Amino acid sequence: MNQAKVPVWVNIALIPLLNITLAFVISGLVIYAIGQNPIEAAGYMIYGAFGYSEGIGYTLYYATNFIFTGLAVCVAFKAGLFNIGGEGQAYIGGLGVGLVCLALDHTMPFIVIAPLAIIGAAVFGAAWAYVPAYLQARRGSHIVITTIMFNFIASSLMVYLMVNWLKGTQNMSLNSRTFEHSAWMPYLHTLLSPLGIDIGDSPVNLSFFWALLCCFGVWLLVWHTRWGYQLRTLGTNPTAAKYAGIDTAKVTIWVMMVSGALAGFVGLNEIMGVNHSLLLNFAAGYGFTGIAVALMGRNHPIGIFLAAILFGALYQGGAEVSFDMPQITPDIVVVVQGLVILFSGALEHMFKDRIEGFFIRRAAAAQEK
Amino acid sequence: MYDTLIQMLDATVRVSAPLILAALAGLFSERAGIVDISLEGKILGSAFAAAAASAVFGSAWIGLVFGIIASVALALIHGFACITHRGDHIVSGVAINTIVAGMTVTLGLHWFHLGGQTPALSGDQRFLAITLPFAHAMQDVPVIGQIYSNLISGHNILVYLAFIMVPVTYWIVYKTRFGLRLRAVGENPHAVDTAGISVTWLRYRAVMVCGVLCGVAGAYLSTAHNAGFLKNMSAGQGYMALAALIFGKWRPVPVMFACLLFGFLNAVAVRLQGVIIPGLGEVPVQAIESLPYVLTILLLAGFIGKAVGPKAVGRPYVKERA
Amino acid sequence: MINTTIPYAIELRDISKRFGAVQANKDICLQVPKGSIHGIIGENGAGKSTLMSIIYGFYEADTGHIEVDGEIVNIRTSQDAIKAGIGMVHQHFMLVENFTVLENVMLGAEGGALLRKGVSKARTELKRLASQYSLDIDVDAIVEELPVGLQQRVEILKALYRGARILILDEPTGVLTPQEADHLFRILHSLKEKGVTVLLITHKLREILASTDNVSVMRQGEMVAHRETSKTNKEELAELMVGKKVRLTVNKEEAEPGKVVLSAKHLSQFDSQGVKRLKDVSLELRAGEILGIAGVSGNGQSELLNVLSGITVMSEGEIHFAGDVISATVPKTAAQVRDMGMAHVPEDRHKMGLVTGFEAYESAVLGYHNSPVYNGKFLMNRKVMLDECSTRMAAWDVRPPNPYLKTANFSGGNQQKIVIAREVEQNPDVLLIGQPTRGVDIGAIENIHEQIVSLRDAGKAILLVSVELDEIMALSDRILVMFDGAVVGELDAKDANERVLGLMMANSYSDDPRGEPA
Amino acid sequence: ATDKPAVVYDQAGKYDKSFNEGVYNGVLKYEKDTGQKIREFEPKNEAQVEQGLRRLAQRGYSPIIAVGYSMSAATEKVAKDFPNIHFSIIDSVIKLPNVQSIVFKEQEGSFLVGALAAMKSKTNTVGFIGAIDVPLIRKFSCGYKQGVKYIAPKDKVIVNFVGSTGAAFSNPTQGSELAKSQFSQGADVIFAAAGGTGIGVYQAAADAGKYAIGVDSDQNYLHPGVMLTSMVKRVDQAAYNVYKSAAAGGWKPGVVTLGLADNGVTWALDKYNQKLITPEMKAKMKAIRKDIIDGKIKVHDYSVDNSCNM
Ligand SMILES: Nc1ncnc2c1ncn2[C@@H]1O[C@H](COP(=O)(O)OP(=O)(O)OP(=O)(O)O)[C@@H](O)[C@H]1O
Ligand SMILES: Nc1ncnc2c1ncn2[C@@H]1O[C@H](COP(=O)(O)OP(=O)(O)OP(=O)(O)O)[C@@H](O)[C@H]1O
Ligand SMILES: [Mg+2]
Ligand SMILES: [Mg+2]
Repeated sequence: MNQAKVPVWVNIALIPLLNITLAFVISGLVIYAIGQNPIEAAGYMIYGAFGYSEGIGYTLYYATNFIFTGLAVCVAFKAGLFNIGGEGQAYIGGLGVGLVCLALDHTMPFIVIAPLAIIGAAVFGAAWAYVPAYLQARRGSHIVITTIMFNFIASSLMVYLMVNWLKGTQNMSLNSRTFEHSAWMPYLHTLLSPLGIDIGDSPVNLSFFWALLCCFGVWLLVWHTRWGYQLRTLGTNPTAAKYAGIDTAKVTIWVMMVSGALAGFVGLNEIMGVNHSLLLNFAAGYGFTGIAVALMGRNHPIGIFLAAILFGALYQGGAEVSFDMPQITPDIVVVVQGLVILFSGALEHMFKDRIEGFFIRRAAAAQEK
Repeated sequence: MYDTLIQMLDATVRVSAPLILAALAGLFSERAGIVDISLEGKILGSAFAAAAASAVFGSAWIGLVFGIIASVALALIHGFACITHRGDHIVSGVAINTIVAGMTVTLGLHWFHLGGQTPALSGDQRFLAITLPFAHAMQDVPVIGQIYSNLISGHNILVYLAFIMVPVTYWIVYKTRFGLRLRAVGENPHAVDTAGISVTWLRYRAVMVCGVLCGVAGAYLSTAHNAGFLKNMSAGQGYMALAALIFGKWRPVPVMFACLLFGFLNAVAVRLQGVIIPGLGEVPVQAIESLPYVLTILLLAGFIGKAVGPKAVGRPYVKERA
Repeated sequence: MINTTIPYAIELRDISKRFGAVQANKDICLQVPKGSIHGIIGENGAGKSTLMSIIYGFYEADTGHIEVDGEIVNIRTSQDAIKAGIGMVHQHFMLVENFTVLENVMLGAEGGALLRKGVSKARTELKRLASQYSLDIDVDAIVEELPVGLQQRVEILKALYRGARILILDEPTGVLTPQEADHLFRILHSLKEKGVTVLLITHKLREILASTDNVSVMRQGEMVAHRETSKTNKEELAELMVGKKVRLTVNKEEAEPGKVVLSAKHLSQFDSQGVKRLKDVSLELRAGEILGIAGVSGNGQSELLNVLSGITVMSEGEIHFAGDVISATVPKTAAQVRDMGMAHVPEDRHKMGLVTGFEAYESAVLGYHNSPVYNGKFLMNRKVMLDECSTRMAAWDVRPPNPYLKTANFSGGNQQKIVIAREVEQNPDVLLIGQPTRGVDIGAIENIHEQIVSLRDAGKAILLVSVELDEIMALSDRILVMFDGAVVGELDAKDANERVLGLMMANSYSDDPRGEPA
Repeated sequence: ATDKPAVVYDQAGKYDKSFNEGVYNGVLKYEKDTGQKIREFEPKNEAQVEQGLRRLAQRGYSPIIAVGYSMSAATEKVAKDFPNIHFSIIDSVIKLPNVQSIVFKEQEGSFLVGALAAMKSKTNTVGFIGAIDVPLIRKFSCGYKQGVKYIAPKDKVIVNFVGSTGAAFSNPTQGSELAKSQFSQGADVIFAAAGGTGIGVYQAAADAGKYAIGVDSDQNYLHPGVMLTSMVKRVDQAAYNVYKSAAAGGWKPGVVTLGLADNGVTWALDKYNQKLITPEMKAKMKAIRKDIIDGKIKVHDYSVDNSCNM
């Protein structure tokens, strides 16, 4: 009821803008404090993230990962589950992609490999989420603990597999052999260059569109199917879910598997899209950042998409800043990221309540006249 | 065999100490209804501040004070976001962890020019092992001699502090006015509010206590267990503490046992590396590494049953009911 | 009408309060004489709870001020209110459920930084209060294990323990049996004799007339009338509240029971602690009749409803329904039972009947979300859901008739209408209905009762669980009484009266006229 | 090509107290000696490795040093796209006409310090702590074991690894626990090849009055009297030489293998550990070194057959 009186642009533009601005002002102070020029840094950052096509490509490439992990957190969250295991699920999802590619790249064309790789990512990611989900649903083991543990186990498993089974023979490097081209997710720039469009060499690839499709899919699934209805009921009122005859254990398990599958798609972008070989540590914190992405995006696909772009820009812009201003170390960029999460995520109400109150009062006053 | 056991238990004590401190910190916070995923960040922040101050002022005690100050400051940020501005607890926690991860290295580089590390600490800059009275004399007494002189004696003061904090926490939570209110506010803040108690101030006090304990945990890492700060040296201990907190169902003594279990499993895993199992050959080191996690999961699934946290945990307090 | 020279216990002047766009209280003035019981009535959403919350310092008024004993007090927090001698029993209890009674009472009045001293003091004080006002309670019991009646007693004890001289009760009898309610009013009267002033909010005019000295009526945020209780009557009050004439009795014809549609045989149910909550309950439900289940809440009615509706699986016994046998070994889920033609209005709409975070049209399909009516091949059909919801809102006079509004933002009465509409409109063979009018104002009650009766007249079988004896007696054709998980008596509605039922509910009735209270 | 030198560190960063820091020291020395600025980049994740290389190549930086085996895939890709830019990769082999691959015979250096450890050990037990159980680390441990066995065939070598995540390189706490565990099993000299985690190992040795062996850079100064020696991998020298030869127009593609003979790997003897090394030990080490260089002692290279069968 309250929201109705507040103009839409206030909520979707003004308030987020204020929050981000404040985050950047504080970041500027930090940068200033270590003797660097914050304005210059901001310039590099914005230019690096959005200023030219290649930079945009990188931003989108990072955003792809964040969309996947953000959606993964979101789906589970909607069912009242806190999936902190996106990291491990992404890692194992990548393993699935890698195995499909390694098995088929010599014999099959891309058209065959791509859907199988998607299935591989989904199945492996889902499988890694299945055990915690099962234990939560049937044994009451707290999902936060089990998913934390599964993140660690995923790392050990991957090192074991890479070192003992999957490592390429050529050198010390812990990569599998490089896939044949048939198992490469096409880059957008290779797709566009025949059309005469040059967008520079960036790693953004077809996975980005798959991520967009997933956004849409999650939106449909969660808000427009009965399955989504069930999971949202479970998430907001478990007693009502029982009353409604919803099999809560089953929904819990399936939700977590969908969540794991979504996280697993990170492997698509990283393994098939960019690295073209199986390797260690490609999940690189995307799973954890996905938590912030999902919550900042208000657990809605559109919000998640926007938050993912923001984080993609921070990653890419951050790399550019430290490239051009070596004194701005990657660690400062991490601080900036944290401040953005703090001010536009955790402190989102700081301005919101006041500004909304202002508009509501104005609307009410107008009504009375 | 007996010696090995004692040594493993000794390692358990060392490794569990910061977990216990951090998990008890989390207990105060979560009992008050504030989810604290930023234990990790507070430990790291305090580890840095403690090592930095200790290096500069030459005293581990001053380091400890600064560690606590840093950690409490972070706790207040968390409180400001979650209590005052009803922000999402998890987002705030993630934010704090991220900020600290970057900030410690940035400041370290800026101040010490050692690549984000603090100078190595020595002597008074560290908390050193304390030998309890008669530890040497008791050494040769069968069974208990070993336990006393090798297991109980010979730790630094923060280890003893960690273990003393368990009964102290129990006492505070169950036997004092503050504890009663603390437990109440995590279950039903409305009840606390209508009883004429400020929910905000109560929760702030809880997160500050949390900050103090995390501060000690961080100082332990950099000025007692190790001798200096290294980037990301908390290495996920905050998350393990959180897991222990849930494992111990938000109760001080079970939480301590959960921490000891994690510590013990770690000690076991360390010993088991390279062990050859007849018939199977050498167990891959990665399997041994995962052992603590796998065992934890099995225990959780087998015996612990459902862990139900404080009812209002993670939910911002708004006066009108949902 | 009131002597102005004696200061009032509490006086409100021009209190206004706005929530966003909603003017919850507007220029409210109220004077409550010392040592009186003052009733406040009004429709759902009239602003009663808001006003009381302002007095208790839970909300801060936008304008106006409060005087206690003739002096202006600045009440900004509950602490200020407590200091001014005001205590409040909230509509939704403000208890820490996993605390003991003692801990709940002490919370905020611990009497020192350590609990130990305070504990012994609290024990003695509670013992004194218990004997003075007959408020007996096991102080070491865990609150969530107590029946609601006793939970409320804890709330009252909390207020008295803090030395309240003005006691506010917001809909205190909504969850009580007549005996419990009587007991409450006896307590209130003895409080009154000790000089305590009582402010009482209730939807039950009977209680107002029986127990209060004065009554004030609120409508849409404003105080619209004050009456001396002795000089008014039900009809006038009802009209003041709703703004139109209200029929206060249920019109219903004699039942014409048909064949048995549901029979339950020897149902028993153990809870997770292994306590037997339902004991060997057998019953038959016929088409075209309303079977009332009377009983003090917490005597197995909820378990009975849950077992019958498939929410929990019985431990023993079986149910014959729609040509099927449901038993512990061959259970059916709530969804299956629903498909077989059973609808269920749960006792607690917030916990079970609705998802308060959903928009109304989504809550309006809860339990039927799998129905082909609402589903296309892959997606749910929002348009159908919205249209249907709008239609029903109009038919059931849900206010506001906005299917997009969040369920939480409807008042209790309107939420209840959404639930009942949903279940009734499924045209079920059997309708289980728990506490249909709890917390609902009289205008809405009239509507709900009419609907239940017309459903019966359409040949449906209805099982009605209610702690309101008036409701049980007005609606039922046959009445079962439950006590401690078992059925302890069965009556024809014609033979039922409040005294008999009340005694049966306390399990102290015997057919032998001489041995009346056992 | 124009001489615009650059370097991309791996994700551990240039202050990792060992490998990257070694390169960094070479960079510093070169900057000091020539006054020429070297462009540095520290990536934060996999993607930024390639991004950094590509960006430098685009801007015409050459030669570009890629630090560490984890960068080989990215380097290979970028090098293919920029055939005119010179790349030097450390610890990995890439067969491209514009890539120089610099690899070290870690096994030889490890053999030496293993021998020294065996000579020093009174308990006939020595330890090895690696960060992650990966081939490169196994190359260290394999050489170390051979060295120990060469001196004392019956001596026990306890091998432990820290973990499987990136944190394994910066977890001094676990390092110190592993060290304490090894000490309690009788070890009195521990060789740590675990980046920042080693700091915990050395500290534990200092606290327990035992010996530790540093890795990559000369770490003897960290705990004089405790650090028995360091297995120095002269990445600093290697980096320095890349820039120097490039400046002189002498940069060449192909594989450069640096072993004992080239002083690419060695054991550190300086004022901090002088007192720990007796003249006999010193002489023995000299002899072993010579034998390895002369091929009299064959040190098995783990990476040849992925096994440590001696
Ligand atoms: N916390 C709140 N936020 C916004 N609006 C509110 C809030 N509480 C009450 N209101 C508004 O104030 C009005 C009065 O609500 P209140 O709860 O006082 O009614 P009531 O008379 O107690 O109703 P009932 O008989 O159902 O208990 C409501 O119609 C609602 O619109
Ligand atoms: N958060 C809120 N925002 C807006 N309006 C609210 C809010 N909470 C309550 N209300 C309004 O307050 C009024 C009273 O609601 P409330 O839930 O108190 O009804 P109730 O009859 O007291 O409920 P119940 O019978 O279940 O106890 C409703 O009209 C509702 O619209
Ligand atoms: Mg009310
Ligand atoms: Mg009500």
